[in-house]
Amino acid sequence: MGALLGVTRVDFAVFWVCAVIVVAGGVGVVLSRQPVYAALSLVLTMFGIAVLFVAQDANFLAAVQVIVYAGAIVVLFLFVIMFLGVDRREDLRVEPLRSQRVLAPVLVAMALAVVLLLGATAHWAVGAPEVVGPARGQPGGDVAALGRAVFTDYLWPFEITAGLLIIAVVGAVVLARRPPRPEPDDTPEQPEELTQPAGILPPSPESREESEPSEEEVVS
Amino acid sequence: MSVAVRAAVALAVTTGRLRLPHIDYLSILPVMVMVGGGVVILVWSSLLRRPLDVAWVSSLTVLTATAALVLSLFQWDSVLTSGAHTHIDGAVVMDGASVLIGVLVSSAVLLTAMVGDSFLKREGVEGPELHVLLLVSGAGAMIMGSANDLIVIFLGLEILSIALYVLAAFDARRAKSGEAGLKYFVLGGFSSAIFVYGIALVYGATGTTNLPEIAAYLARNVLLHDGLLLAGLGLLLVGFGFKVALVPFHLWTPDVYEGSPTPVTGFMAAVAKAGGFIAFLRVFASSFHLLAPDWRPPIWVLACVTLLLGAVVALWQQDVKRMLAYSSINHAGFVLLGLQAATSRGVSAALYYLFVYSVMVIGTFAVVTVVGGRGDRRHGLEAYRGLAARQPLLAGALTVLLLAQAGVPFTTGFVAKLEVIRAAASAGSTDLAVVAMGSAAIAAFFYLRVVLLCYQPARPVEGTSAPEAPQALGGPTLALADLGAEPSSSLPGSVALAAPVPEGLGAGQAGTLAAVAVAEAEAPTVAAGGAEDETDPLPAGAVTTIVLSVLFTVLFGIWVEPVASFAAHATLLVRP
Amino acid sequence: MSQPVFPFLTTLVFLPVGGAVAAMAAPRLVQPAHRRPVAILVGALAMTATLAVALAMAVEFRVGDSGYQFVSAHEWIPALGISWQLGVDGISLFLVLMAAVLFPLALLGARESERAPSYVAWLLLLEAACLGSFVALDLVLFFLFFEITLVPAYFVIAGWGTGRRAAAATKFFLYTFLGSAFLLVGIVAVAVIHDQQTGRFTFDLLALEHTRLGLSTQVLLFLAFTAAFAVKAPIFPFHTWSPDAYGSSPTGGAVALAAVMAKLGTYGVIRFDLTLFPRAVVDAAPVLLSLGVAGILYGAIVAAVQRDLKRILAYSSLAHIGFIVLGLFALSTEAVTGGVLQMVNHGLVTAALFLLVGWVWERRGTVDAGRLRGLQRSAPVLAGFFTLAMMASIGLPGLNSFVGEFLVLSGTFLTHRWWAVVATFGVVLAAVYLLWAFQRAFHHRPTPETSQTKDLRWGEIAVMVPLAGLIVFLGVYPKPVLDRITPSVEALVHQVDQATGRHQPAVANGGVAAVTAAGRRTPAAASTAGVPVVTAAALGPARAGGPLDLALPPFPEQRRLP
Amino acid sequence: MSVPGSWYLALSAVLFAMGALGVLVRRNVLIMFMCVELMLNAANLAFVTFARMLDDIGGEVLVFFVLVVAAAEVVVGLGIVVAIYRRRRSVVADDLRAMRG
Repeated sequence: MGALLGVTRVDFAVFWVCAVIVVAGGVGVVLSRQPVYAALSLVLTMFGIAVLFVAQDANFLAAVQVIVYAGAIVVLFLFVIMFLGVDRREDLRVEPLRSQRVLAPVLVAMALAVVLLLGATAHWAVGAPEVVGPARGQPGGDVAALGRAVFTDYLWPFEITAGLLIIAVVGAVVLARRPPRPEPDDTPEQPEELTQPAGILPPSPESREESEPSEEEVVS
Repeated sequence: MSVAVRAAVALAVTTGRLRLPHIDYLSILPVMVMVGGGVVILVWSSLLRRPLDVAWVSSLTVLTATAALVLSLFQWDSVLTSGAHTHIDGAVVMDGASVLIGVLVSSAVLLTAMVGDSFLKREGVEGPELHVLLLVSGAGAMIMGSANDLIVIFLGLEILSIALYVLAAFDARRAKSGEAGLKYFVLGGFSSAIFVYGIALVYGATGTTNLPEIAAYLARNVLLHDGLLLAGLGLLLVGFGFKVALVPFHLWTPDVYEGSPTPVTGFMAAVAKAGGFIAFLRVFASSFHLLAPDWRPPIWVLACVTLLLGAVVALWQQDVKRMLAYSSINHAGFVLLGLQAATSRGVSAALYYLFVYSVMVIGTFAVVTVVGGRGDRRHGLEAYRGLAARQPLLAGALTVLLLAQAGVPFTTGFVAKLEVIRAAASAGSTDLAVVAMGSAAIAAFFYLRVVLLCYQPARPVEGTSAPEAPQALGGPTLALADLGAEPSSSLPGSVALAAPVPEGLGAGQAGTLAAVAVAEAEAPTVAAGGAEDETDPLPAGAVTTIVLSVLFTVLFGIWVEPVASFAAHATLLVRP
Repeated sequence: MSQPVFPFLTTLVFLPVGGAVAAMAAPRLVQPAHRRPVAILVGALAMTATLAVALAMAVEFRVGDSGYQFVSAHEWIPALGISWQLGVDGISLFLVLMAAVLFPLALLGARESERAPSYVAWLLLLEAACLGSFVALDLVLFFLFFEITLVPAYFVIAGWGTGRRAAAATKFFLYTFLGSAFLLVGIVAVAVIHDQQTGRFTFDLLALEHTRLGLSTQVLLFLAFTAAFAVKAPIFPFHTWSPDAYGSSPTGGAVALAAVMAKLGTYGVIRFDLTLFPRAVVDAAPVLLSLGVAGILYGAIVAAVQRDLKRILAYSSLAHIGFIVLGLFALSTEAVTGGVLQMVNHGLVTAALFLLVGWVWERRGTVDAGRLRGLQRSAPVLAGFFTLAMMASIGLPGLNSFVGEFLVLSGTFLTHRWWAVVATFGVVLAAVYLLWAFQRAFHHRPTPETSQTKDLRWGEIAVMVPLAGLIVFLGVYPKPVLDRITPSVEALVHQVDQATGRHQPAVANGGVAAVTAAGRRTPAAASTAGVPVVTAAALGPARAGGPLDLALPPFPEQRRLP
Repeated sequence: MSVPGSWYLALSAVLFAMGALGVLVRRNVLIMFMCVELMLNAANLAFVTFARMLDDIGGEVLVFFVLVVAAAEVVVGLGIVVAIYRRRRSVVADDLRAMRG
C-alpha cells in the first residue's frame, strides 16, 4: 500500500503530508462555525500550498504565497473579524435556502467527479511544448526567470495590475468614508432599525465599541 | 505606468540581456488616458484643502472620456489603413472589435459622468471618487476589449469588476446600496475564481494563454483527449455567464441593479455587459472557433432560457430598476444569439447590439435617475404615473428609449434585434431566432406598461397622496434639514453646468447636440417648476445625457449606415 | 413606368402631415378668440385638398388593371431593405377614397371646442397614417403607419373623450400594440426567410410574395400577422377593447376609429395574409369563418340588450366586421369583392350613425335610448337621416350594405355553405336590434326634455348629405366601384388558388382566366399589358356588376365542407 | 521519478470543489470570501503544476497576477463588509433582508 502510494520517497511523502494539510485546512474553512477558526484553517491551507510550490521548484512563488496570503490577506481577515467582533457562531443547521444546501454539494460532487475522471482517463493531456514560452530553469534561478518574463512576455498584464491597485486604494477610501449625513429615510423599509437608534446615527467609534457587547447579548 | 517602462528600458540598456517588447502607444493610449485622467483628478482633489467641486470633476471626466473617444477614432483610422495587429508581445490587439469597445466605453463614461454629476449634486455628495472609479473601470473594460491574452482579459475583468463593486456600494446612506455591493462582490469573486480556474485548465491543455496561439495550437493539433480543454472551456463559459448575467447565473442581477445608485446601474448594464461580451466573443468565436461544434449547443440552451426567462419574469416586476434588470438579461440573450451564430456576421451583429444597447440603457437609467428623486428611492411603477403631464420631455425620452429597447422600427433597437436574428437565421439557428422573436414580443408588454403609465393622468388627489404619504409624513423634517444644509443647491448648479458640458464634448456635431440639449433642458425646467412644487428642476447633466442618447437612438435608427458599417467592419478579430 | 408623373400617393400621405403642422402653427398667429375657427379651417382645407388629390387619383385610375398603380418606389434604408414603396390597386383604392371622404366630414361634423388646434392636428396625423397604411407596399412602412395610427387615436380618446376615457384609451392602446408586437415579429421572420432563400434582404411586398414557405411556417406567420389585424379590426374574441374605446371617444374620434381604423385590420388580412400565406389562409379559413359568424351573432345579440346608443353601434360594428371577415375568408371572388365593398359601406354607414349619435349627445347629454323617447317629433330631419343610415346598416335593398352583404353571403354560400346560412340570421338580428333601438329612441310620445331638442343645423345637414348620397348611390349603382375592385380581387383569389391547388367553384370564377392572361400584380406586367387589360376586365365586372341577377348556383363540384 | 503532475491537479480540483461548495453553502460573508480564496489557491496550484509539466515560466507568472487580484479583491470586499457593518450589526448574508433574490 505504501509502495503503491509512493510514500517510500521523500517527495511523495511531502506531497501526501501537504495534501492532507491542504484538505484539512479546506475542510476547516468550509465547516468551522466561527470565522476565526476558518481564517486559521485558511492559513493552514496556504502553508500547505506554499510547500507544494517548493516541491515543484517554484521557490519564489512559495515565498510570495506565504507573504501575501498568510502575511497580508489572512491577517486582514483576522483584523476585520476582530474589529467587527463577529465571532459569534453560525448555526449550520438553520438553513433558509434548504434547496440550495442540498443541491450545491450534489452539483459540486458531480463536477469534481467529472474532473477527476478526466484526470484518471485522459491523462490530463497537456499542451505541446512547442507553444510554450521561456523555459524555467534558466540562469539566475526562478526569480530572474520570473522577472524576465514579467518585463518581456507579460509586460502589459504587469503594467495593468497598477490599475488594479489604484482601484483597491480608491475603493477602500470610498468605503471607509463615513456617510456624509445620517441616513435620510430608509427607516420605513427596515422596521428593525427603528428599534436601534444607534444604527441611524453612527456614534463615534469609541461609543460604538462600548455599545456592542450589549447588542450582542440582545441578539443571542 | 510609463515610469516603470522607462525603468525597465534603463535596466535593459544596462544589462543588455532583456529583450523588451516593442510598444505601439496608440494601441494603449485610450486606456492610459482614462487611468491617467482618473489619477490626475484624484491627486488634484487630494492636494486641495476643501473637496473638489463636483462640476470640476465631471468636466474633467467628460474631457478625459472625450479624449479617449477621439483617440479610439484615431485607432479606427489606423485599423482601416493597416489592418488588425497585435502589440506588446501579443498581449494587446488592435482590431475593429477593440476599437468599437473603446468608442463604446468612452461614450458610456462620458454619458454616465454627466448623469453622475446631477446625481452627486442632488444627493449632496462631494468628492471625486465616483468619477475616478468610472474612469478606471472604463479603462478595465477597454483592456478587456483589446485583450489578446486570457490573463489580460482576467485582469481587465477584475479592474472593471472591483471598481463596480465599490460603485455599487457607493451610496452609503441607502442600506440597499451596500447590500448590492456585497452581493455583487461575493458572486463576482466566485465567478472570477471559476474563470481563473478555467484559464488554468486551458493553459494546461494548450500550453499558452495567448488567444491566437491557442487558436494556432488547436489548428495544428488534433486532441485525442480534449477533456481538460473542454472542462476549461466550460468553466470559462460559467465565468462569462456570471459576468454578463446569463440565466442560470443571473441571480445577482436584479438585486444589484436595484440596489446600486441609479447612474451606476446604467453604467453597469452598459459597460460590464459590453466588456464581458467582447471577451466572450473573442475567446469563443475567435480562439475556440474550431471547437464551435462543442460550445454552440450549450450556448443555444443558455440563449433560450436567457431570452425567455428575462422577458417573462420582467412582466411582474413592480420596481422599474428590477424590471430593467430582467430586461437587460433578455438583451444579453439577444447578444448571445450573435455569438451562437459563430460567424463573423454574428459577431458584428452582437457588437452592434452591444453598442446601441449601451447608449439606450444609459439614457434610460438617466431618466430613472431623474425620476428617482432625492434619495434615489422612487423607483416603483407608481412614480411614473402621469410623468408626461409633469415632465413631458422626460416622458417623451423614456418613451423613445423604452420603445427602442422593445425593438420598434426606426430605432437602433430594431436594427440591432434584426441583425442578430438575421445572423442567427443565416447560421442555421432558425429555431433560436424564433425564440428570440417570441421573447421580443413578450418583452414589448412590460416596456409598454411603463410607457403607458407615463401618459396616464395622475390619480385624483386622494389617490396620489396615498403612495407618497410615507415620504410626506416621514421626511418633512429631513427635507427641511436638507434645504437648510444646502440652500437651493440644485437650480444654480444646473445652470452652472450648462457651460462646461458643451466644451467637454468638443467636436462639432456633439457640440450642437449638447446646445440643443441644454436649450431643451431649460424650457421644461421653467414650465415644470411652477406646476408642481415637489418636482425637482431637471438637472442639466442628466438631461444632456438623455437627449444625446435619444438622438443617437433615433438618428441612427433611421440613418443606419454609419453605425452598422462600423460594426460590420468591427469583426476583424485576429485569426490564426 | 408609364405611370402618371404626379406622385399621388406620397402627396396623399404628406398633405395631411403638412396640414397638421399648419393647424398647430396658424392659430398662433391670430388672437386667442379666433384660434378655434382658424384651426378648423386649416384642417378642413388640408383634408379637402387631400380628398381632391384622392379623387384625381381615382379618375386617373385605370379600370380593369389588377396590379398596383401610381407606384412610387424609392430606396430608403437600403442596409435594412426598407424602401418607400407606395401603390394602390382596386382593393385599396376605395379605402383610400373612403378615408379621404370621412375625415373632413368627421372634422366638420364634430367640432371640438377645447384645444381645437391640437385636436385638428391629431386628426390630420391620423388621416395621414391611415392613408399611408392603405397604400404602403413595404412591410416595415406599413407597420410604421399601422402603429402611428395608435398615437393620435390614443391622444384623441384620452384628451377629448367622455366617461372613463383614460382607461379606455389605455386599453385600446395596449391591446392593439400587443397585437402589433406579433405582427412585427412576423414581418421580420418573413423577410429573414426570404433573405435565406434569395440572398436579398427586403421588406418589399412584391418581392416577398414569392417567398416559399412551408405549411407550418405559414400557419405560424399567419397567426402572428392575424393577431395584429384581428385586434385592430376587431374580430370577435379580440374585440373587448372596442366598446369602451368607441363609447368613450369624442364623435370625431369614434368616426375615425370605427369607420376608418377598423378597416386597417381587415385590409391587412386581405393585403398581407392572403398574399403571403395563401395555404395557411385556406387551412385556417374554417376557423376564421367561424369567428366571423360568431362575431355576427354575438355582436347582434349583445347590441340588442344595450341601452347606450354608442355601445349599440360598437357591437353592431362588431357584427359588420364579422361579415367582412366572412367575405374575406370565404375565398371566392364574389365574397372577397363583397368583403372589400362592405369595408367601404361599413365605413360610410358607421360614420353617419356615429355622427348622428354624437349630435344627439351634444343636444341631450345622453345617448341612453330609454331616455331619448320621441326624438322623431322634435327632430324630424335627424330622425330621417338616422332612419336612412340604419336601414343601410340593416341591409335594406337599394342601399349600399345590401350589395356588400349579398355578395358576401352568396359568395360564401358557394364555398362554405353552412357558415353562410348561419350568418344570414345575423341580418335578421341586425334588423331586430336596430329597429328596437330606433323605436325606443325616436318613437313614442316625447318627454319634456325631448321636445326641447333642436333639429339638425344646416352645417350638420351639409355633412350628412354627402354620406347619404353615397349610401344611396352605392346601393343603386355599384358598378363603377365593382369594376375597379373585381380585377384585383379576381387576380388575388386566383393567386391563392394557384398557391394551394384549390379551385373556387366555377361559377364564381368568371373572368379570372382572362384577367390572368393579361398578367397580374406586378406593376411592370400590368403596365406592359396596357390595352388588353381593358378587354379582359370587361368580362368580370359585367357579371359581378349585377349581383342581383345571380341565381343560386348549381351545386359546386369542389367544395370545402366541414 | 517525482510525484506525477496529475496528483497535484487532482488535489487542486478537490480544493477548488471544496471552495465552491463553501461559497454555495455558507451564509457568513467572511467565510464565503475565504472560500473564494480557497478556489483561487486551487487555481494557483494548478498553474504551478502546469508550469512544471510544460516547463514554462508563464504559468508561474500567472500565479503572480492571481495573487495581486486576490489582494485587491480582499481589500475591497472587506471594505464593503466594514461599511455595511457600520449600518447593520450583522454580516450573515441572510440577515440582509431588504432585498430577496
